[in-house]
Amino acid sequence: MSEIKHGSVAVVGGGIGGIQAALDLADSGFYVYLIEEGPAIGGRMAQLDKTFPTNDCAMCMLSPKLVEVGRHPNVQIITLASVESLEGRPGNFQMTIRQRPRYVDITRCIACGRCIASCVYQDTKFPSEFEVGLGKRKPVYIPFPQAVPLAAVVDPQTCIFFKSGRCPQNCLKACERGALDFTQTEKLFMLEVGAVIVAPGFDPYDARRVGEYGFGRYANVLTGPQFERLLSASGPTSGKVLRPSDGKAPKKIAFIQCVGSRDLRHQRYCSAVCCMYTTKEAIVAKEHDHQIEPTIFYIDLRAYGKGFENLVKRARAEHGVRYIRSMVSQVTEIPETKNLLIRYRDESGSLQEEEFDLVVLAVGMGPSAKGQELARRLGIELNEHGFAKTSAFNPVMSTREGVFVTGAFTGPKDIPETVVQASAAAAAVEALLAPVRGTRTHAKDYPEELVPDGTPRIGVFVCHCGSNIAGVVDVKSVAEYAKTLPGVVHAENVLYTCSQDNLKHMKEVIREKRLNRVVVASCTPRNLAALFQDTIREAGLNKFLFEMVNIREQCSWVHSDQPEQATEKAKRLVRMGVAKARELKPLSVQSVRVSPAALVLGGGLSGMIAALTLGDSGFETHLVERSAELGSDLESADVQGLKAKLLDAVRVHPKLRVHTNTTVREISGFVGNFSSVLRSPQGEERIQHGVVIVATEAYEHKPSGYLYGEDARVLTQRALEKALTPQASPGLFTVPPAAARCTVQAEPAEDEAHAPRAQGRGEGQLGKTIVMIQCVGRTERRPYCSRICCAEALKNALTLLEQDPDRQIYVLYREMISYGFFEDLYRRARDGGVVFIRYDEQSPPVVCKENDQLLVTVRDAHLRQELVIKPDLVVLSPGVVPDPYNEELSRLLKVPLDSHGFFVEAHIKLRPVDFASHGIFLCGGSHAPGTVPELIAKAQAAAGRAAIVLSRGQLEAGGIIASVDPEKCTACLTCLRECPFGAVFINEQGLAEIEAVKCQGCGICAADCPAKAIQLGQFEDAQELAMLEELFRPEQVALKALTPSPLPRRGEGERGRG
Amino acid sequence: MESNLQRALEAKKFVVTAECGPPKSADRRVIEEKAKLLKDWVDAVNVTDNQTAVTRMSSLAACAILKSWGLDPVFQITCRDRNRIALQSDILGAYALGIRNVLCLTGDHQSFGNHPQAKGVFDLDSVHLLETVKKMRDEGRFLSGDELTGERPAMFIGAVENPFAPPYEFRALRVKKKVEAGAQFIQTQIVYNIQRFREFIARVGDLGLLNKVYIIAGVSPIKTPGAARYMRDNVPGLDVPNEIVARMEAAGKGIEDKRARAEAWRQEGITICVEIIQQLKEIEGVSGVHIMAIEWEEAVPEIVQRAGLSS
Amino acid sequence: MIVADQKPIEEILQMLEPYRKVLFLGCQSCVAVCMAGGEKEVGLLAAAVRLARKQQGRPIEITEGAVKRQCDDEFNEPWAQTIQQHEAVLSLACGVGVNKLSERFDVPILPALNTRFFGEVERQGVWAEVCAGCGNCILHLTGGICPIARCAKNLLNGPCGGVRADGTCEVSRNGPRPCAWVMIYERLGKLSQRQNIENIFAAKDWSSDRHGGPRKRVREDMLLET
Amino acid sequence: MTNDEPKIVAFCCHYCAFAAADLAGVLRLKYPPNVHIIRLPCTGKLDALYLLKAFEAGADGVIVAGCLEGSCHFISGNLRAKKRVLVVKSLLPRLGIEPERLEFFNLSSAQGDRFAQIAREMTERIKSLSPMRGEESESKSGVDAL
Repeated sequence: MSEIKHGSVAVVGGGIGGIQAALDLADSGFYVYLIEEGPAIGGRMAQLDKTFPTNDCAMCMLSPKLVEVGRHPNVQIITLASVESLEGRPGNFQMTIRQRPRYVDITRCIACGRCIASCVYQDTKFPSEFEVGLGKRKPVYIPFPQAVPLAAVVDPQTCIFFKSGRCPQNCLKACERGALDFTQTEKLFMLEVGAVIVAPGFDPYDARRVGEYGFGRYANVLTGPQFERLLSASGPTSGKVLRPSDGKAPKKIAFIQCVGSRDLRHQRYCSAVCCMYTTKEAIVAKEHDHQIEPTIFYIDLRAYGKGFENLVKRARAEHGVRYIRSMVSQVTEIPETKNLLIRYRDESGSLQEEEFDLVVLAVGMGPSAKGQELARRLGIELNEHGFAKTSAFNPVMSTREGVFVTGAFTGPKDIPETVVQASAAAAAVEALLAPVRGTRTHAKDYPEELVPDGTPRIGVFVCHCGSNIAGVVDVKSVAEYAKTLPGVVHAENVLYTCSQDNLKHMKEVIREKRLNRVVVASCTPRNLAALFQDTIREAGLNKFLFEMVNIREQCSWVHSDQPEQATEKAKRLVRMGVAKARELKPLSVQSVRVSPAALVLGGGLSGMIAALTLGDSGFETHLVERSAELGSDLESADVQGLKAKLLDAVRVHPKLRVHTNTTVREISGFVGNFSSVLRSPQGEERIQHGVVIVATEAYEHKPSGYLYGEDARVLTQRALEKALTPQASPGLFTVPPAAARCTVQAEPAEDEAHAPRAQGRGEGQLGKTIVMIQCVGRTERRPYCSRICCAEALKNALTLLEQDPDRQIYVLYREMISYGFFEDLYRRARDGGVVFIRYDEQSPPVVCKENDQLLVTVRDAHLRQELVIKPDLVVLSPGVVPDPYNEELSRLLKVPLDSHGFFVEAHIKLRPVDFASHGIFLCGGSHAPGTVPELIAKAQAAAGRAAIVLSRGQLEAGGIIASVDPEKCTACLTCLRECPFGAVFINEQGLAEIEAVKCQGCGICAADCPAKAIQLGQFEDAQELAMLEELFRPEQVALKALTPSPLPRRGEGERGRG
Repeated sequence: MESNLQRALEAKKFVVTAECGPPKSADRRVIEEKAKLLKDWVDAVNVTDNQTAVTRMSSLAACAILKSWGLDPVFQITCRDRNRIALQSDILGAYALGIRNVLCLTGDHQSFGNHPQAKGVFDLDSVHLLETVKKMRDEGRFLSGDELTGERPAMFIGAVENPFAPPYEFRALRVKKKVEAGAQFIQTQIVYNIQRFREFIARVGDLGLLNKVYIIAGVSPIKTPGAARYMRDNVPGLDVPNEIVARMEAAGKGIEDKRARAEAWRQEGITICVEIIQQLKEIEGVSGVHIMAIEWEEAVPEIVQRAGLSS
Repeated sequence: MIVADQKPIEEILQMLEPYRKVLFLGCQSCVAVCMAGGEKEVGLLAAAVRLARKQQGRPIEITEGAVKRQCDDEFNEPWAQTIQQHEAVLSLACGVGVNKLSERFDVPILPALNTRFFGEVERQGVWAEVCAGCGNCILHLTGGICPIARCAKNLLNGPCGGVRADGTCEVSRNGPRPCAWVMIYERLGKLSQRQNIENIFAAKDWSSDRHGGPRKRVREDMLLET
Repeated sequence: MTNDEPKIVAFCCHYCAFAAADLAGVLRLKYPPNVHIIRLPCTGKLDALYLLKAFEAGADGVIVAGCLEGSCHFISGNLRAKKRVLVVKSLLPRLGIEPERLEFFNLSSAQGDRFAQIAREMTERIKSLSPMRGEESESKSGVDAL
């Protein structure tokens, strides 16, 4: 296709979704423009304290991604920018960008904060966007400490210079780098891109619009996002939970759910994440302050995702969080105390009033206002709720070809779903732009590495960082001191080590003085070490012959009140750095060729989607299915069209090889180079491949009890679905994937016995009175929510009503899990007269028979009385269980299963479709239950992640990894047993060896090796111990010889002393 | 035939044996007191050999004292403290002192006693010891094959078995091994769980052993509910059903006076013991009971009387 | 593998009391594998001893080293000169290493380890005694489970009455362990070899064990002298 | 380094505690300058030997700071480190060194204030102990000059 011209992509929106999509694309051979409205990327996730369900620190997870995308050679971040228009066609778009001035040159700004300190506004005055109004900022500010790009920004709305034109502009004078530039103006420019990914995210619902809760009027009513900032260690109260009105620690905190959600006056749909984020906030608040008594007011508790139920259990049991099922009608403030009075009906129906110190409103996710404007400019359609319109069968495709949408822009979503969709969108773009992969990216050329001779020749560069360091530390004397240290042949103090002119100077010094080690004493290595390493590499040095000493964040900035002490400390730190540098060794990085093929295990919906996505991206893919046919999980009538399309596409795809009736007997190797033996009735075949995708599905559980299997009028939702002629349009709802397989394969006789009879009755013959029972058999052994059953029941109930509006349908449920837009189904079912009866976990409904009349007895948890229904039909929702084949796959691939038999991903939030073992990815119902669109997105995402490996051709291995000295190894197996990544193996000599590609460089093995046979590059014992020995060495004690002798080594002892 | 016990068993009498623990002193009067107490009530008296590995007066010496008071002692001898040389030497000595019954045991592990630092010998195990005594008696040879140079120790040889420790199916087989090794009678671990004991006897019967060996069931009165609970929870190889614990607990309920309560407990303990004996009597293949009233020998006459066993 | 434990630091310090210059010599074989005497432990122990002595105000000079196998002279020989330059050697080998060094050198050789038993690695960090080196193996009859090593009473015709209801032994140092005879019984059941233990095992000939006196093994054909 | 201020080494995980220390700097929080950070790729790399060597080298206190439990970048490194620290902590009193001189902390990269607080608290804690014997003798001999 000649139209496919540009191997570059515009990603609009710099939240976690946009970042993930940008990284995936940039890592697989595309150049990315990451376009962000605000002054820094990071999005909503950067504002979170912790994330559910694991309560991991949000910033710890996000910050490395921010740095990675910020430094990526194939990502250009464009901040303060918005899309003006999009012309052209897929593969050849012209996007016009409008960029607002920052008034700060980010190539010069070093985020020292002097401009902020010198601003004419002495106090912070304006509400901080990042702190959601709880904290204040000045007109010139740094968005947040970990911001990328890390640079100041001037807000012309509040800056007095822009408002009045009369300002001494102290900031300009204070900036030592000349970074501030008030002459900057708005710019319009055009980008040529092959595709667009739109990820503008959501807007939290404006709590002011829910007037009865008094947000904006009562000081102690906060929103969930605001409370998140209160909990954050880096937030306005340093993580202390304090009331805005008086700064006192609140004791009783009320959380009110569904603020603006599930409400016809506001947003009709469910915001999908609030139940969990509130549960998390309640737990974290309690962890911060044990005095706090959290109470959560909710309608339905929607803990439907992986690990969610567990978090709620812990909240109740371990943290004593009180859950009250009640809609709060009103919040009023007690003027004297600023306490809040909450009026609600308790579960017995009586009106209660309770006083709280603080109220937190769980505001939902609204469609982003900017996103709506963006949609208009991009020419893509929105749905009735104001979110991006997508196809159920391609959840990341917008209504305009070549423009993809992801994350909360397509509907309320949590972080993992957003990350999944981001990877899915990246995969879709990769497939579209496969012909031009690698045409816009560039790799850097470096000179050949010099072979260092044995004697260390160290150069030390001590940074002033303007006055950031030099204002406290006597930088000159530190540099002078460095000159006296053994091995140092050059030391100097530099105004800005990171400046372009200094980097050039550094390279010259390296050449002139034949330096073979470089020490930079400046800021944190977390940001700039890679820059300096790159610089010495340009000068021909191995990049690992570098050590960075942090005398800014960890010295001058924390000891500014003790300049002399800080100077002495800087000397000690430099002495340590030099000591380590003396011991540094060059480390090699090897390239490993990648077998450019993929193995996809499981030929259901997910497997087919993953295989097709990889095939479209140009990679040979083996699709392996145990049974005789593909797609046997796609049973429901409303997905038959999709199934036929997929089967056709798979059949004719030139890159796909389908292996049915096939199992995997053996998988060996590692990322980039797997070798597997496939076994089929035709015999065995060995294939080579670079990646593995596990795409097995989940089954509908086979219920027991409830007269199932004993009476033909008791059937499962799946069987009912088959008996119904579908009326609804595809895409509105979903079916449980692979569910059919259980009934068709595992229990064919029984199921056939049901279905035909049910069908025999045909439309209208299913009976007038129908009872649906949710959460059938959900016990201690299967305590998770299967996520899809409620929507399925609602869909079937609506179909039944459409056939015959006189039907009486009862749905007996524990919690109605109609998250997101499924809430529409719930509302329509209620409006249509479906009776919903909630029962308690402890008293499940009973089905029995009396004179051939079915009887369902249920204790209504709300009315607190027993009801007896005489239905014509009983429909059970037994949930789904993972494929039992997973156990074998788990052993074959050495990947973990959780206690319920679902696969465990590398990281529930940020690597939802990766396994911890590199090169192995997962999707499908066996990862977690999901709807068809959810499973499709996950399959696309897994394919996209896998394509990153395949697209590279070569993998880099080595650098900071562990290696075994075969002379010392006693093959005790400690390392083999301890390695979290399975990187250790016993080689042909019977000794431990570490697979360079698998090693992640944690050093656990090196620390525990009883024979001291393992060392971790860049963190060798000799290097670490040299630092320790030098740290407190009194000046008078003679310096050690240039090459310090480590432990007398066995080899030396034996040979030397013999 | 000089063993009173053997005579009684062969005469199909439902025998009663009791246990006498030697003192942790050199005081022979303790033995004599117990001898007086038991003399008219039992067919033979077992003397324990440093039971639970706590050092006491030698079993051999105590047997000799009982013998002098006209009782028929059963010399318990364990492999824990003696190697094969000492074991055989003590058998010879016992016979010379007129002792005619020997019970061969492996012995409790030293770690449970008052010298946990001791070196356990365990040169032979109980089966080997049975073989050894039998060989000395029947072949006139020591274990090594070396010949005895005169009178042989014509002992009535006994062994023990615990029906209440796993593997349960193997316990009857182990009886078989012991019978083959030379055991003529078996004294069992204390019976509280009659059901399991019946299963054990049935298995022993299935192996055709019931006409080859006399089974004497162990019984023991419980003094307090605490003791019952302790035995239930802490003593490996004892199987005390909850209902027995419950009965003991119920017996003292509502009785304020300490002494009266203790007395009620004792009475209930004896009643339970008597009931168990009565059930054991009904089991075919059980030839008698061995009453282990540890440090409560005065209960023995009452038990024997109430169980209708008095001779 | 020979399993050893490091002696309590107090005992080691007491042993080293008279000395100011000591060689700490580890062994990179069994005791390295069981994490008692390899190079890593040498480093740790040396650092600990130096610290303790510094705290006592009586610094000690320690040279650290490790040899492949202390039970072979040839591996120790390269250290001869170093050994003689020290007042004492603290050996982090099993007792064999200490004996070996003592035979060869006129310097006090001190044991840093308590040599315990022949063991298996049950799981990382747990070693269990499974062979007693009695010199007369009957494992082919007992399903590969040694009653001599794994039964507290070395019973050949077990199990005794001290088996708990869950099949563990009443003698339970370091936590409950399964009764060897219950294990043998179950294992033989799986192998359909229960008949192996239905007959009486003969009393054991302990002369092949260390009870028969210090043992020696000679392979005539491998002797180098004529 | 003043003689009366205890000398402290803090072994910090690159992903959390080291980043938290950076954040403490960004927030300009203050803590005593005698706290020195050594960066590890993960506390899983922390060899127990480093702890003893730190004391040998003259440290009065040692901090080990790894990620929150369950948040280790390398799955289990922080748990391994915690166990090693516990073992050395139990060894210290037997060498004549107060175990309070060594402590393991879990913290996240967002806890800049907590890092500063730990640094201050450890300094105060060690100040409250009597000086290390080795140090005493060194000071007496007048060697300690810095």
